[in-house]
Amino acid sequence: MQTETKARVDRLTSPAGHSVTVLRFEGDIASTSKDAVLGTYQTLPKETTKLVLLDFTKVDYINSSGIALVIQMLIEASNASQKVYAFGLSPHFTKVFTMVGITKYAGLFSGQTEALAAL
Amino acid sequence: MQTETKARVDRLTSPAGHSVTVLRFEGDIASTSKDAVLGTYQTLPKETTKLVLLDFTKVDYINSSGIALVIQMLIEASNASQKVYAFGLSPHFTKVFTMVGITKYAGLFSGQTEALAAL
Amino acid sequence: MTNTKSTSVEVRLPSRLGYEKVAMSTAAAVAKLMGFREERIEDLKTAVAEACINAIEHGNRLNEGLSVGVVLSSVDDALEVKVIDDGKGLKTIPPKPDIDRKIHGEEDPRGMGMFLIQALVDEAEWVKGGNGKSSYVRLVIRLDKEAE
Amino acid sequence: MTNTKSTSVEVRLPSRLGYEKVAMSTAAAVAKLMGFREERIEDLKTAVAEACINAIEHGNRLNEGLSVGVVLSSVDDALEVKVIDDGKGLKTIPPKPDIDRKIHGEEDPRGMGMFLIQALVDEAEWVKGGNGKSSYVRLVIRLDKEAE
Ligand SMILES: Nc1ncnc2c1ncn2[C@@H]1O[C@H](COP(=O)(O)OP(=O)(O)O)[C@@H](O)[C@H]1O
Ligand SMILES: Nc1ncnc2c1ncn2[C@@H]1O[C@H](COP(=O)(O)OP(=O)(O)O)[C@@H](O)[C@H]1O
Repeated sequence: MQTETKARVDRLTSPAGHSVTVLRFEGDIASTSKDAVLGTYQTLPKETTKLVLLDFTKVDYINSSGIALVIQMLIEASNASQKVYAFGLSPHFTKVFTMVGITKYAGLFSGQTEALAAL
Repeated sequence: MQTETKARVDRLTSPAGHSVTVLRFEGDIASTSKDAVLGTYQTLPKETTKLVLLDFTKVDYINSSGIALVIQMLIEASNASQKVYAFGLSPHFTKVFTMVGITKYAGLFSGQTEALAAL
Repeated sequence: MTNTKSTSVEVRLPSRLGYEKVAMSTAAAVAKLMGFREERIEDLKTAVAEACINAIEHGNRLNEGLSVGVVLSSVDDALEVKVIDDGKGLKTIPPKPDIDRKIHGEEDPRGMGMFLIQALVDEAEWVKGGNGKSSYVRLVIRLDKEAE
Repeated sequence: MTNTKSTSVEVRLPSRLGYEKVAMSTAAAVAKLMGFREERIEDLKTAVAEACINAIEHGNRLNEGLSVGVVLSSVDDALEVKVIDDGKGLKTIPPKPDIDRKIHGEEDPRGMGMFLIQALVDEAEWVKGGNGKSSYVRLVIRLDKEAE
């Protein structure tokens, strides 16, 4: 009965020439999003994925169980020496991510252009 | 405790050269909107106001008591030989206005440009 | 907080105009969880608002000591909404509003709430309370109604 | 439907994850009627969602036969929200989550709900039910709080 979370993977190249893997989420990020968040992340080939960018533009609702899934992804990414960034969070969820400290391990950008320019 | 309704009056000239009085509403159109709807309408000088255009762009909530106020305005306008038009209604409220028959006495346009072009 | 049917949500509102917007939001959230399309959610919101306004104004006569109950139950592919007040209920179903008669001053400009409710939902039924109290209107809106 | 404090709204939800969104919408609508700014309404929504999720998961242990009660009362310039479940309540207030410990696997990646609630509202208090039931968390959010 809960909204399903959708996830899509895009491969882009930053202006600096680096390959960036964008995970675009749509729907809720909640306890039901395990497949969409961790499952999708785990399909990425570890050897060629060094920069991961999370797109939250189409996400309206994130709860603490959803944030825990993002943290689990950050743990796996840290173990694989990948860097994770994010964009598209509302001002409210930017505040929430900052409060729980996620921003220490996943840099936030206002939009995709700003993110790519910095990567 | 209910949201106050704001109303603003603009005088525009249509491409055909007619003077059009635009009543722009903001907030709810409900039983509390009597001053905003009828009060504002009644400040318009009858001699020089022949075409009235209602702007609902910034209105999210209209209930049947609010519609009754619009009908009261249409009665007064009809008695003063004024013509009333409206724009900026969402698809839902366009349907509601059509259901109650208001569209027979107040032509609806999608936007201000379309309305002015036709007046 | 026990013994509530697990697929029903209940709201209790004060009899104060404006609070119908709280019921609209609650109903919209339940309908969204059930997968209703945006357009049908708008229909539901207006129907619930009009039912609550009538319960506040006519049923409870704006007596803030009384509250309005809204029970939202999802049954299969339908959402049933009961809006309950402490009044005696409807005497008669009013006639369909006639815009020409209204414009010509032959009919009250008001009197469109019940018409809108009936026009916007799939079923609407007004039930008088047994003891001259707890009257309610029962609305049903169905998922994926073909004809629209 | 009598004897309810006229400025309070009550909601009753099934103990099913996802229904916290219904409470969020109801709380947001009440806060909007009271004149809260959009930013504070977002804070309230997250706090209410986390409180309901805990009531559903920990208090009522996902037993759909039990429901979660949410009572929203406006008192002067403040909105008080009680989220009530049928559990025994909190044993202890958990420590503040530590992101470094989480990333290094020294702490469960979960355990952020109560921290967020406390961080987002002006007051948060967990009260154990007298008879090992009807435990609740009580949140207060104030209009026009200066420091933000
Ligand atoms: N809950 C109710 N309890 C008692 N009477 C009601 C109720 N709802 C509607 N009515 C009666 O039906 C009439 C028509 O209602 P409605 O179509 O909503 O228009 P309005 O509320 O503008 O009069 C009301 O004037 C009232 O007499
Ligand atoms: N309503 C409640 N009833 C009983 N225990 C609760 C309740 N709310 C929270 N708790 C306890 O507090 C702990 C921390 O809650 P929280 O910070 O929301 O994180 P999480 O729910 O992810 O564990 C829970 O794991 C649970 O043991």
